[in-house]
Amino acid sequence: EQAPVTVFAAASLRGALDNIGAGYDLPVVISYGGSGTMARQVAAGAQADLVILASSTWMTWLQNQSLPDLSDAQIVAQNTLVVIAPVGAPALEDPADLLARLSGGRLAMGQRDAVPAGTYARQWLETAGIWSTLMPHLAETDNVRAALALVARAQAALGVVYASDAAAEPAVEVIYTVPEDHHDPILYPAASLSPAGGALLAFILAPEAQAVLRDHGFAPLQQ
Amino acid sequence: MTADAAAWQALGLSLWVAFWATLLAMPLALWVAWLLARVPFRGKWLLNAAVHLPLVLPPVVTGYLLLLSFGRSAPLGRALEAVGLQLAFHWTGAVLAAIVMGFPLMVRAMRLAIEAVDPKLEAAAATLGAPRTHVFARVTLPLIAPGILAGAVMGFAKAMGEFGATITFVANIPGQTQTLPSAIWTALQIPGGESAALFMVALACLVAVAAVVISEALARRVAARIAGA
Amino acid sequence: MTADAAAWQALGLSLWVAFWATLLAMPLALWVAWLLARVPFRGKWLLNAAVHLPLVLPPVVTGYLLLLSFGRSAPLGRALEAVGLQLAFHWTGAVLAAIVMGFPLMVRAMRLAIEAVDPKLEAAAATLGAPRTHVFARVTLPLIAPGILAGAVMGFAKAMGEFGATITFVANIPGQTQTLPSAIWTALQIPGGESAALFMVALACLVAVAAVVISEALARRVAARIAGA
Amino acid sequence: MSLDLHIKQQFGDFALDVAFTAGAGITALFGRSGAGKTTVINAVAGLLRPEGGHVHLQGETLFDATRGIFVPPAKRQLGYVFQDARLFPHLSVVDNLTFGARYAPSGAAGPDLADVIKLLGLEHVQNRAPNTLSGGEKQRVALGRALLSRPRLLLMDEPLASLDGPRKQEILPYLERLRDGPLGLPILYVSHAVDEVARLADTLVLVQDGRVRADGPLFEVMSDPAAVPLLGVREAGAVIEADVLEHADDGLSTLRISAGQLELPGVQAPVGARVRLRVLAQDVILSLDRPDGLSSVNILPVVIEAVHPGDGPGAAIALRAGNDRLLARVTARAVAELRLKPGLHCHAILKATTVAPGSIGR
Amino acid sequence: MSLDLHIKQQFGDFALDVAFTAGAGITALFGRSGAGKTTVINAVAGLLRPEGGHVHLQGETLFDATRGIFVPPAKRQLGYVFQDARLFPHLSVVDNLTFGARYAPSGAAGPDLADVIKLLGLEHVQNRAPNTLSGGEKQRVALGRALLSRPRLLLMDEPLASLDGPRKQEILPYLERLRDGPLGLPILYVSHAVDEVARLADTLVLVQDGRVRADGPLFEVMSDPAAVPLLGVREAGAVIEADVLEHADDGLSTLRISAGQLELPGVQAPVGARVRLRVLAQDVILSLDRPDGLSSVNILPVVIEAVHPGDGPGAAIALRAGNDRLLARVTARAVAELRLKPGLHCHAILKATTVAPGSIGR
Ligand SMILES: Nc1ncnc2c1ncn2[C@@H]1O[C@H](COP(=O)(O)OP(=O)(O)OP(=O)(O)O)[C@@H](O)[C@H]1O
Ligand SMILES: Nc1ncnc2c1ncn2[C@@H]1O[C@H](COP(=O)(O)OP(=O)(O)OP(=O)(O)O)[C@@H](O)[C@H]1O
Ligand code: MOO
Ligand SMILES: [Mg+2]
Ligand SMILES: [Mg+2]
Repeated sequence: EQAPVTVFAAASLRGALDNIGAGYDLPVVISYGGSGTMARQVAAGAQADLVILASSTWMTWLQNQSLPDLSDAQIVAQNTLVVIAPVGAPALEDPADLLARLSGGRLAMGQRDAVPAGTYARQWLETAGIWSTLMPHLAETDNVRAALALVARAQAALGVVYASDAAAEPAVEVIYTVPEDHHDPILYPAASLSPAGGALLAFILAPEAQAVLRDHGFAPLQQ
Repeated sequence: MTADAAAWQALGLSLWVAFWATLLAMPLALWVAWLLARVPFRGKWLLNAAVHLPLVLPPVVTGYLLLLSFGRSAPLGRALEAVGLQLAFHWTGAVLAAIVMGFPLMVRAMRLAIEAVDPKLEAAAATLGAPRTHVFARVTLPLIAPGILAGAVMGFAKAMGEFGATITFVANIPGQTQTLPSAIWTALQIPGGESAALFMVALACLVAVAAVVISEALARRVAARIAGA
Repeated sequence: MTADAAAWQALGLSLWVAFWATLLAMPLALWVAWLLARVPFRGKWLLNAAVHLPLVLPPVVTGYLLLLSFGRSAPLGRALEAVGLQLAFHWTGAVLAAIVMGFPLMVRAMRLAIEAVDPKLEAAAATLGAPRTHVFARVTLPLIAPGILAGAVMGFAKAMGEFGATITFVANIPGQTQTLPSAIWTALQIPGGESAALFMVALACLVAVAAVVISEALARRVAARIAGA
Repeated sequence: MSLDLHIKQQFGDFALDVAFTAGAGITALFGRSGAGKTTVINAVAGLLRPEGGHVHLQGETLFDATRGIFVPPAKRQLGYVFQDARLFPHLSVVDNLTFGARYAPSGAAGPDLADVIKLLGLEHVQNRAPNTLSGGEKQRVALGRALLSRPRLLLMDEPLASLDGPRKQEILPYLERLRDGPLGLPILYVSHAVDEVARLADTLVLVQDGRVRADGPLFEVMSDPAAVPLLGVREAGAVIEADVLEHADDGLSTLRISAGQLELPGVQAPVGARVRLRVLAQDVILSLDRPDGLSSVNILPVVIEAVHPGDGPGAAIALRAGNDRLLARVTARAVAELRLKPGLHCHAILKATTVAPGSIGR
Repeated sequence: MSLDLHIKQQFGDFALDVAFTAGAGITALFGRSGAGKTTVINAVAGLLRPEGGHVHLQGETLFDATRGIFVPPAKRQLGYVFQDARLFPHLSVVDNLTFGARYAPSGAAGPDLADVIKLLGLEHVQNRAPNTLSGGEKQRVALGRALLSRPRLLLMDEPLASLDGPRKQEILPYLERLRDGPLGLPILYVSHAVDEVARLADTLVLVQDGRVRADGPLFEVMSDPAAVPLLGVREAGAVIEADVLEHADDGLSTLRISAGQLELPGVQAPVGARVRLRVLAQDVILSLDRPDGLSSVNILPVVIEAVHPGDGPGAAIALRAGNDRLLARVTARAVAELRLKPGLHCHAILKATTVAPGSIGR
């Protein structure tokens, strides 16, 4: 029995990261959770070999915690923000039509302050000048996947999620892709806490793993 | 809006939700407690297990099930919305979530109290001519006042603290459905949000202390009446 | 590992955690319930409020506070780890989280039961020469058996369902700290994970039913003994 | 009233099978501890649904096992004074007393709150919690509570057991007035105290080990020497009726019984009324000649009807005094010395103060 | 034993201030409902910590308000038979009975479980739950439970109130044996029943409205005409001592009292023993001449000491028979007709069966 490598990872990596772990030559154990929780747990001494967050701010915070074994952060994945609707919906031509397209329904997205995907969505909507109009029609969830599920279950009319989420859910369709410059870059920084973690990190950065990430809808890394 | 204002807003919503949840759940919880304690019927174990379910299931699942039952795409949810009662993504839904989550606690407290009432006293009331409902209202109910009070405090406290089911069912929309726990959680998701969270945690503690102190004072009055002091 | 195997593993861990949490919490809860019900002391309201806090606080906060107190970088956590007891990120921590979260429920049930015991019976035992501890063990304890049982069921159920505090305190490491609720939540994180989640929800329901049925059977036996049937 | 009942119930190895009918007035259930008295009264109240039998009250079927009829307790309109007081602990004494008032049939006559508080001496405790009452105070409140529900039948399970003598002496006449007054309230009364029973009861039902051993009009059952072992040697005696002829100034009243006249103190009934006298067997002295110069002036000519030697040194002598039957208890030695035998004419000396006067019903 | 107590306690407008000392044997607390009897006994047991006073038992201070001493109930080693039985509902009858056994001082003598079950007639209920017992059965279990804890003082609060006559007749001699046997178990006994008190008590304490009205040796208090209103007219009388001289074959025994001899049935004490006789005032007939041919053979020469006219038609006549005092209750008319007055020599006729024999303690 080989000692497994323990990863603390942002929940939105679930799926892709499982696949990558399965292809690794050591057993990989992954504890998923919100980025903030992950960061705090690692800071509190969780025996993780590798931590992957969905938020640069939390990684910065973690780097400031003076953990002796924590390596420098490296971006392992990137994502794109998309607007989704139940399958069969026509494409969204202009974000200004969003309110009309909701037709009384709600726009599902991550919580604007707490969930990174929600923060990016807010940045975009503010840039597009429709934030205040949409505010009364939001359904803000505690993680992106919950927003995705709301649309998939037709509880919400539309949703703002990551492209990687949309790719995983056959019940939804991407009707709009948000321009990258309308929000902060969506980055997944990782840092290792042990040599084993460093090795896994290298494996994730290798082309084979990156291909898996792309298959799951993540954007190619822009070095 | 400042962080403080948001905190007060969340506190207000939570108090409002907890108030309604406690008020609405009490009669139903009392009825179920009475059924479980005093009425023999087939399938009682099922009701009993159902009452305990919200304890056993992760709150998120309960919230998700609520969404599936009362959401906009569910027939029930649509029917309620047609008569003007929107639950999903609405504070009323937070009330429902709080009711469901607090129900096992309320039922248990009331049931224990009912089971502790000497049936001989109820029999005595019956021989004096009191019909069943009067026996309940004039003998059982006052005697289980401590249990009802305990149930109410537990239900209220749970309603103040409920997070998982609420956020899943009604989301976490500041000013609309962001309860105190949601607001605290939100603050904790932001690096450096601890102080804002701490402030709200302190508010929650204050509410807990107030609820406990008030309920104990009430309980003491009830007990004193019976002890004749 | 297949999804099913993971589900069974999570179930096993949850049962294990719930078992220990219930077992360990009972004596302490009983003691606190007794203090609250029978012993007058200054600052009682504080203990009382403290017991209710885990209800009022969002579970995540409770988990976070546990992490701050018992984490591997906290003095207390380090001290415990030095004597071989690691809590954070360990199943033992899940037990602690379940104890803390279930505590208000257990204390309330037991306290209500204690308050329902006629002090005259305890006085009678004292006149027969029984010292305080014996009065408690031979009179009070058997008479509050229904309340203890109710507290145990509630504590067990809560321990089976606890999510927020647990995932925050011990994380969500499959095979190590991934309880049934954590596994359900994790399953819900991937689209199409509902069926796996549903399977685990069904397992949780089964456990709830079993716990309720067993506890009711026990309660009936106790009641029958007193009724003389 | 007419109460006609038959109760069958098995509790483990205790089998109850009791049947009797009771007319107007007070019916006493008398029997040893564990005989089944409370069980019977519970079945009448509807607190127990017996396994077999029936309960008919004034032509109404309250319970019938074969026809599956069971009227719930709240609909029976009976007042039950429990062996344990069963006061409502959360209500004050007054609120306990008035608990049943609102369910009384509208317009039903009966005592009001003030009467009951006064009679039962509850003035000082009326606003107190039941938990602070003494044992006897609790029992009095329980009695008042039942009375104020204006029942058509009063069930009393040893209601005076923890009351002191003087208080009993106040309450007993009150119960008699309830029975005899315009209400004519019938009472089913469980008691261990033979003197209470003798004073109050019209019908006596002796219960032993779950069966009726003797029942019938009080006079007959009490003066039946066979009932002596059940009633207890010291309590056996006869109950006879008398007419009040005159009340003298010195407090003595003259009463006529079939065998002559008696002079008794403390007779409350008016001249012309019929009263009941209890003559304990042990309080009758037999004299061959009519004695003189005694402080007791009640001397009746009697004829010995039968001599029943007892198990011990005593003998029960059945006497006829006019139309009335008396019982005397003497020693076997006296039987021999005085050569007491059936047919012998002699004199019975009754201590004037030994008879308990009390008005009697119909 | 010596019990020396003073209890001060205020409940609302009820003020209790009771002090008395009791020697060996049985001390009866007698008083009307609400007089404060249970309160006193609770204070002795330690279930109530009074506001003032003290309780000394056999030289040990159980309670002293001024010195701040309060021994908790569990350490007092007293057996308390409660007015309400207070059985442990979760324990069987046997387990209730043996509850206190393990706390009894090791080696303490006393009855064992089998004795108690037999005496109290609990064979058939010993494995049952208290909830299924009848009222009297519960009370018997409560008595047995207290006895089996081997107390050094037994507190009994109307323990026989719901027992039937025959059962009482079995238990009373047993209590006497406890008192008189090698244990010499002292008892503090609350009762409304004068006959119980007269039979059992060595010391009598009359309590009224929270105060002691009279206390002292039973003989003195009972034959004090001033105690008549407290005891109840029908219960007043004297208690005298007698020596057993002989038991005849016909069941009658000859006893000697200071004024002569009496012949009584049912005396259980052996020849040579000292027994106690109760002579109710209403059971004494006065005769100017010595009568003849009576079924009662107990006729004593007496001298009238005093004539106390009562409120009603009766008068209490204090008599001296040898060294003993007797009380007779006659009508005022008889006083006039027979010209009864102090100094008059006459004869007292005592119904042989009216005296309650019972052995007496120290
Ligand atoms: N549930 C029960 N199970 C077994 N036996 C019972 C039950 N209820 C009553 N009994 C028995 O039935 C008998 C009659 O009881 P009941 O209470 O009618 O007696 P009672 O005549 O009222 O006696 P008491 O004068 O002592 O109150 C008793 O021996 C009692 O132990
Ligand atoms: N907590 C209390 N508050 C007010 N009054 C009380 C309290 N406890 C007792 N009393 C009163 O004190 C008096 C004495 O009570 P206690 O129980 O000693 O009477 P008792 O002599 O035992 O009467 P009983 O023969 O009826 O049992 C009663 O009038 C009672 O109402
Ligand atoms: O993976 Mo997240 O923290 O739910 O955006
Ligand atoms: Mg009874
Ligand atoms: Mg009392």
